[in-house]
Amino acid sequence: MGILLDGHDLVLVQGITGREGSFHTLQMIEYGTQVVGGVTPGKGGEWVHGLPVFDTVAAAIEVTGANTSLVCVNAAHATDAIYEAINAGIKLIVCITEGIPVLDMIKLREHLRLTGSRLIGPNSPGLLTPGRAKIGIIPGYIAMPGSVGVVSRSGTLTYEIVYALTYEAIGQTTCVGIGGDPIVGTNFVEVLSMFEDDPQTEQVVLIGEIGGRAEIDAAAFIQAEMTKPVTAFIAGRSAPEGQRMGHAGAIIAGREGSAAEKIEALRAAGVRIAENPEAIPGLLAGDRPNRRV
Amino acid sequence: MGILLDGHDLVLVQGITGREGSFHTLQMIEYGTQVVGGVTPGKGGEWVHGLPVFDTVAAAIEVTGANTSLVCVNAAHATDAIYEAINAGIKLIVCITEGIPVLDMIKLREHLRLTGSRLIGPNSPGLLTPGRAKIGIIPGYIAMPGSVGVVSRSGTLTYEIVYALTYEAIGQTTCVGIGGDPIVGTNFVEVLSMFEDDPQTEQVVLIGEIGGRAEIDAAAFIQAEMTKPVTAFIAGRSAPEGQRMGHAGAIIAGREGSAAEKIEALRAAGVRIAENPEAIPGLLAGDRPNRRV
Amino acid sequence: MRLHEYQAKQRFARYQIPTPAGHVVTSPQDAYAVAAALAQPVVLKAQVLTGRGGRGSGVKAAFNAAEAQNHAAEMLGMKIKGVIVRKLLIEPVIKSVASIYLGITCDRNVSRLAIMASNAPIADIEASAHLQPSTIIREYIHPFSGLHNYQVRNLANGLNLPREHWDDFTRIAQRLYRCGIESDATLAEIDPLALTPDGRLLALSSRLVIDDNALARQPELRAMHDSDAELRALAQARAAEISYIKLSGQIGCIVNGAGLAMTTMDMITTYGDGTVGPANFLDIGGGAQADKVTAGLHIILADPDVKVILLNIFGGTTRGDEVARGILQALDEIRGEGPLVIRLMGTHAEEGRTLLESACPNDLHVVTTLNEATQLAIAIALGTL
Amino acid sequence: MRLHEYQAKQRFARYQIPTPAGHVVTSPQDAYAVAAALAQPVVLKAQVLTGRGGRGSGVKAAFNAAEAQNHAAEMLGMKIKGVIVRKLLIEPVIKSVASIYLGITCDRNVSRLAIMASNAPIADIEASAHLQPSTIIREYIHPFSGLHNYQVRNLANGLNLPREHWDDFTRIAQRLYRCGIESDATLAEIDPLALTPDGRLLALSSRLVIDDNALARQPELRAMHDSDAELRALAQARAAEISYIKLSGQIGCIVNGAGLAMTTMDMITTYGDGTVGPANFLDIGGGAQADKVTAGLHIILADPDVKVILLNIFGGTTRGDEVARGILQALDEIRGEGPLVIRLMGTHAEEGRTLLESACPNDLHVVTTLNEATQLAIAIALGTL
Repeated sequence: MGILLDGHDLVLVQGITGREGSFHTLQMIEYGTQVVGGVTPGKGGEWVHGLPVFDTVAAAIEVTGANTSLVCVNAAHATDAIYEAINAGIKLIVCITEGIPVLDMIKLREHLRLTGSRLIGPNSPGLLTPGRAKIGIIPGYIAMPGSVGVVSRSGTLTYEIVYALTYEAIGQTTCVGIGGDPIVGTNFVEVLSMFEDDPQTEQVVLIGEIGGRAEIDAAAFIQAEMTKPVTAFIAGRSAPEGQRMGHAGAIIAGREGSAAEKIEALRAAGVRIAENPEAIPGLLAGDRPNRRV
Repeated sequence: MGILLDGHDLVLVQGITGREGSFHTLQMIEYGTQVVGGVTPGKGGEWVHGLPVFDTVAAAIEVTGANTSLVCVNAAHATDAIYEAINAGIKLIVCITEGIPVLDMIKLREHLRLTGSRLIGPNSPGLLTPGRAKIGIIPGYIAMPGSVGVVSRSGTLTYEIVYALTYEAIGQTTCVGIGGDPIVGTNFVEVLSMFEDDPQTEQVVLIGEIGGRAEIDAAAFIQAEMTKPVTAFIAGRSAPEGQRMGHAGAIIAGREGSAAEKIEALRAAGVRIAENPEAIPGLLAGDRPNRRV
Repeated sequence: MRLHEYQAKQRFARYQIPTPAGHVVTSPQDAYAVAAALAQPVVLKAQVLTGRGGRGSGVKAAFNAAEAQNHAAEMLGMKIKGVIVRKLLIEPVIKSVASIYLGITCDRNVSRLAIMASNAPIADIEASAHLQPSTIIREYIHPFSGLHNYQVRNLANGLNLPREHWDDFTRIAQRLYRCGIESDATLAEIDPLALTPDGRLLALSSRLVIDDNALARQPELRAMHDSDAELRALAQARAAEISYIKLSGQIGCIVNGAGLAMTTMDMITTYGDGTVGPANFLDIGGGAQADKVTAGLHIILADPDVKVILLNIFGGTTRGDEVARGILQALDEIRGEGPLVIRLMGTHAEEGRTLLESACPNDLHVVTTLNEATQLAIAIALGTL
Repeated sequence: MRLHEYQAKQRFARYQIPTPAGHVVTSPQDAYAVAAALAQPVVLKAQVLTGRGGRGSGVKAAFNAAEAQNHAAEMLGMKIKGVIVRKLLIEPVIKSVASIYLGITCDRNVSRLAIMASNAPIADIEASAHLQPSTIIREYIHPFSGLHNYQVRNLANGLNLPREHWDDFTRIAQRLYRCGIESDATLAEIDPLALTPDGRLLALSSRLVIDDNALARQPELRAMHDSDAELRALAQARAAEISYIKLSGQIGCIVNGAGLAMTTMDMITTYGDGTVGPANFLDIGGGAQADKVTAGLHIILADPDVKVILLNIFGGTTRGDEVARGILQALDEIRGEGPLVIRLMGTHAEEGRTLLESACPNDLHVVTTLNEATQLAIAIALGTL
């Protein structure tokens, strides 16, 4: 069944009438996700792909019983949409929006601590449980059901690696993009812990990058708490110091956040390190069928 | 032993070098309170009544082991002092300061919810466990040890009533002034609940006034949860609507907050209502000695 | 501290909340000039700080400049609840196709600000903050994360406001919130917020009440206080930092502590039995400082209704003899006339009472209990002593 | 987005943070005039936006106006890390008896802002936010209740700052905090905050870095961006909303997605083995829009170091044939020269690759895997193909 999605997910799309929102709503429906409606303030009463659009999240929940939301709203309005979802009682919120100011995220992070809602992202490709459902923009065709959990801070790099697994017929339980911003709602450790507890997941692939110490914390958690094998790839080994590498969060500050430091910590925790994405399938634990799809 | 003070209270006075701070520190020491030091920023290293003065609460705790604080700081700096106490780990804070802006208290109240600290006040005379200790400015001579818990929103009116009890040789377990502001750290219900749980307390006197619905909430709690008899006095039966009666919190807004409404609710909860303060001793439950002190 | 409507609107304008193009005048001539310049029907609003002013006799409409001048001549100098009208706000009459109430105040019962909106006027927002009539839509504002746009949309939705006005409404609500917060307002309201035939939202009437406790850090707002527009005694009390409220009875009260002051008032009312009552509420604060007693006596002696003064002091940690000396010093400064009942309690109160009795026997009655004090004052007021 | 030091100081001045009386000049003559007017020794600081500018060759002291003019003549027009110096900030030399570092930045590991102070300069505050060297005093700022005065006192206490300066220090720290918050700064620092012989605290050097993501709501700050003072390619990338960093190698990279772009860069570095490397990091964002490919190609073709371009696109939900048509359109617009390796993956990628191969065979190599793409580009750069 995978993590985070539990089969009773009734999904709302905030920003459903936008170009992206509408496109990805269709993709999600086609993949099998139970999308039950959307929210666009001022457009309540319209219909998108046969789904009702509401003015407010509260109204959408009342009618549809939604418990999960994809926030597909531009950066200027994204935190408002997330607060609305939290305060209306949505339990799982996935935000794909890039470019939310860091001071807004600091506040939102604190607010999240005080509520029972979980945020994945922002600046996340979302999450996908192969063959079952997806929330976000991860392309469905790259994945197949299986027993590897994937967690990542990247977007297309994640697709690359998931595709490489699928190409080698190695399926996944759930693929989770936690987002590339310096402050995100859910971190590596939380997702690793879910994979550890998930009976379907047999091993985990972690895709990290430079910046911050999320991977260092992950290494500590893996060493102390995890029984399942972990294979990792860290992007940015050749990145210069002090430069933001595309992702707002991908920056080496002084001695902190370098790929070398992270690789060292993960290795010390018993994690196998891939030199490049295409090397990951070969590093996985166990006897996996090596046939082409 | 009474409530709130547990005999291991090591008290700090924030604002100890001020006129009021210094005066009441001495009064507290003379009453038997274990005052262990004081804080006045910029005056660390001085001594007041033989007690060391520190620049910061953190330093004071480190040296003295203080776990309780009296905030005796003017309104412009009082919330800063309270945040300092909370964040340094002080568990019980009594604030006698009058005139803290309501927007500051709204924020502080929310912050308190998220921490393990309790605030009594602001605009409170403090608390006193007769014959044992006091924190604040309640005069010691008005009280005597006994079995009546007293909780009040007022200052001198509390003295009046405690004195009336003592005059009739009716002693008290603890006298608690929760403060006369619209937003306070600890409300009637919380103190009533402590009295209910306190084995020494046999009955309770509640001194309320117009404004807000703290007494209505108290009535609901008394009806639902309390086994001990409660006697109440509510000030402001003749107060006009829409006028602030001295205390920032004492104002009748529309139909809400009138003495009549409160008296009715308390009566309905089985509380005896005194028509004037001097009538309280006569209304108390049980056979009390009626001799003069 | 209440601001005048024109002051509140000036403040609103700084936060880009749209208001009618108004002007304040102090003479009928200026009223003519302003109305002539506006060249359309106008409304004249008396600027006084008594209760929920700006309504009733304090508001008049005029179709032209001459009529405005006539109204102004009538209104300027008239008294509203005892206060002389010195300023008029003149604004164009605005046509509206819909009226919205929008206000922010503190709901003390949940320790939060509440923003409320309604399609009908709300008579008393502070009361409504807790009471929940179904015609009022309400959102609580989180003290840390503030007012969210979605909350304003919830209000707009509840009001059935046409969607083309949602953005405008959201901007105005956010500005009202910012204005309120940054002004330390305990009440910030627009009543009504009018929807004009050409589709604009306009704050026709506005009200800002500033937290007295925050005036020290709001020097600009404090300076806006117009003590000419409130009762003289209130202005004096404010200056002396004592709390005073005029009532309709004959017994002037000076008490230390708000709860005790209310109790004194209540007992006079009860024992006075409809014939005699308290002339005022007056709280000089927890201590018993001589200068506040002096200021209190000044205010009460100026009240023609007062037949007897009741001074009720519970000394707390202050010694009774010190309190007594303070009272004597105040009486000495004042040299007022009329009977005075003094009830003095607290540490060393007996010494204090002795001091008072020996120093100043004429018309001065020193007692011990609250009951005695009240009943004696009532007897004096009734002339039955 | 970094501000110039003079811009940061203008911003500081608005928040009443005391700074030296500085002026910006663009000519030696003006430098003379400013130094003459200041009538005391001055310091000239080149205003360029390269790394931690305002240090090293970019700073010169002058004892008098003539010397200031000479220095200015030398400095104006010189290059610092490839950027021409066009503006100098001239300030009086300030004597100081003590120097304090004071800075605020985000500690992402605890999701909070941290305010840090030290008696020694902090080389890299963002790194120090998490690392905890004992010479740095630090307080975390609660996102809701903000910076408390007591926290600033804790800093002052830790610095052993004489107490007579605590109030001043607290005011400055609170203003720096407000300035930072209201400017959406990811870094606001004063280094050093000097204590002058006459007992004032003065911000000698200042640094403000604005969150790029917040520029939309900071129009005033966005307008302050000086694209003349940074590398041309950076300014172009900023305008096209793509992320670009110049590196020292020969293979120009255009990739969609930051992680994939870094990975491409890493693989070139590894396989290039010290001989060949990436010429840049360039992320056109998650999608694969033609206009961003065009902008990326423009920037890379202007780089004389580039010998071959590697375009690595993983299409995600975008169809491969659409991506291919976008690339062809971009190439058509650009009409640039030089070899190009294209790796295209994603849905319908094969159709896309076929389209690319058939449309534009000269110097264009279409491949499937990351390994192939990297090694082919390296071979071309080395001339071994």
